Amino acid sequence: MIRDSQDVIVKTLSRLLVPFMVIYALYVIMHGHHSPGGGFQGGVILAAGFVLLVVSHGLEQTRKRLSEKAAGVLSSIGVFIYAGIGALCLILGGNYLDYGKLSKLLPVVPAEARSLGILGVEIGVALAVMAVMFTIFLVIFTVGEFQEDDRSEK
Amino acid sequence: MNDFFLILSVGMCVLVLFCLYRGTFGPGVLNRAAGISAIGTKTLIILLLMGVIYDRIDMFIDISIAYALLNFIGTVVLAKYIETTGEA
Amino acid sequence: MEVTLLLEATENAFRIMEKARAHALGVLDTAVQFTGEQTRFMEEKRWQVLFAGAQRRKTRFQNFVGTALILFAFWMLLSGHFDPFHLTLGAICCIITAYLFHDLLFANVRVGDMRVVALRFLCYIPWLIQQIVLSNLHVASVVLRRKMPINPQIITFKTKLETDISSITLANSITLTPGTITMDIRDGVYYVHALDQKVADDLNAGEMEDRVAHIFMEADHLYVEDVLDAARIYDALRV
Amino acid sequence: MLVKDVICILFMLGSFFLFTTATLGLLRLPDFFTRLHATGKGDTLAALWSLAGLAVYHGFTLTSAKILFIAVFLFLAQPTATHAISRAAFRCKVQPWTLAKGGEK
Repeated sequence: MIRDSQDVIVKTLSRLLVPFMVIYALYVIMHGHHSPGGGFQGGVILAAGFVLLVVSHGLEQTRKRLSEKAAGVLSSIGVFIYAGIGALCLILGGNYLDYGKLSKLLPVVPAEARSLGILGVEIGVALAVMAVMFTIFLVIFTVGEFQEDDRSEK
Repeated sequence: MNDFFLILSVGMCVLVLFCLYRGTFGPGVLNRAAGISAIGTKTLIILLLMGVIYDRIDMFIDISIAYALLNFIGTVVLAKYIETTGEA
Repeated sequence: MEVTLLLEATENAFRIMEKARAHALGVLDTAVQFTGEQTRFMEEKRWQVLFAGAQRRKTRFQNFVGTALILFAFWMLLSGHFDPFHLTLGAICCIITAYLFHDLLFANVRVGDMRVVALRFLCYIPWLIQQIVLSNLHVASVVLRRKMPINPQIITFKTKLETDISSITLANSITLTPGTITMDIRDGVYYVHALDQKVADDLNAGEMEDRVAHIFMEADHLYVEDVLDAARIYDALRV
Repeated sequence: MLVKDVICILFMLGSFFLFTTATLGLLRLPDFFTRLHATGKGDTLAALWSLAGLAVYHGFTLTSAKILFIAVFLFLAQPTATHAISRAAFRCKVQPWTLAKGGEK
């Protein structure tokens, strides 16, 4: 169903645009505590970059960079980071996601530790959201293809 | 100056309503897509005007960049889908 | 009588056998030569593969560094925080992104004449903006009249622009200039939807293609042909 | 009234006029391709002008650099989106409106 797009214009423009889009998404993720945005929005833009790559360059080019298996692993890792930071705060004697307690592990004051903790949680959420959105898009877009892949593997 | 921007954004909202007519009743998918991408561009400008009015343009500009990106990707993906299925 | 016939026959047979031997020797010679060439060719090819691999690795590394630098400049434009923490974060993000997308930004680039291309491109932009303003006034004048003076038609023309950058520059310029939209590009043939007869004639003059070819230093070609009606093109596409 | 305010107001009024004509074109023109003429060109230049007006109003900071980045992005992306969707229509064999068969559709 997905074949390599023969359209020169969309292909070239997305080739030039995708790296900048990914950098913008990472900016939205990393500056979540200064400006609007954060994990969820950044993850969605990141997934949109990969979606543009699928639409313009075809599935093979995208699989070289982020395969379906890697997307599955990344979604689990994202949830693990989020829950892990929360549970770490719980172990250190605070509430769930009580970032101030992280200053016992990191060599910084509690305010700084709170900022770092929020950053880590946002990275985790962004990874999970990106991987899940990408997987959903692939599943919808390649409706007829998965069965053929299964057959060839057997 | 703020009043000027406010009047301008209200006028822009009226234009969005007119585009929404094409987006809702336009015969066929393609006319709807054209109307909706026109709405996207106008929304971008309205967001920036809101930023100027509330004096927080450094915040609203990030939202409008994201909106522009998603509008472009939405149009391209819709075009690809229409082309693949072959029914307009 | 029969003896002479027999002798002739044997002579003929010998001659044929001689010829066959010569042929066989010739074939054998060529075979030997060919295998020799084959081995030499294989050897050369092995070296070529080695060199190409080294070359490719070097190009890839250069692409990686170039992409990372450009993206880091973009990050600094976006971020606005210049303390070491945010700069380090940006460097890590740029390295990850450049590792993932190093082959996208610099595909099909001709090295060496970038400065001239950039200069000519900058000179091209004011002309393009003037054309865009004209096009908007054209659309406004069409829309605001009571009876809209339009006569839409599809025109085709063939171009010989080679690189993809130049062809998208031409296509986007056509889309932005008065009364024309690029509908499709197939094998260098542009299908353009024009709003009326006059803009179609303007496009057929081929000024814009000359300008784009001049920017990207490609041979200037223009042969622009026949204004057709839509039905014939659709017939041709149906095949 | 500063000079930059006057420049900004001029740019914004021009862009509003262009937005209005683009919307009128979207409503009035007879078929899909001709409507794309209105939106694809009108919205691009109108958005560029209002972004330029906002950048002038805001002065020379990092934020106006971001505004110029949006302008460059729109300048590249808007014609591409127009092309993509008109190409989809062309490949789906949507018959364009011509003067000869005026009334129908």
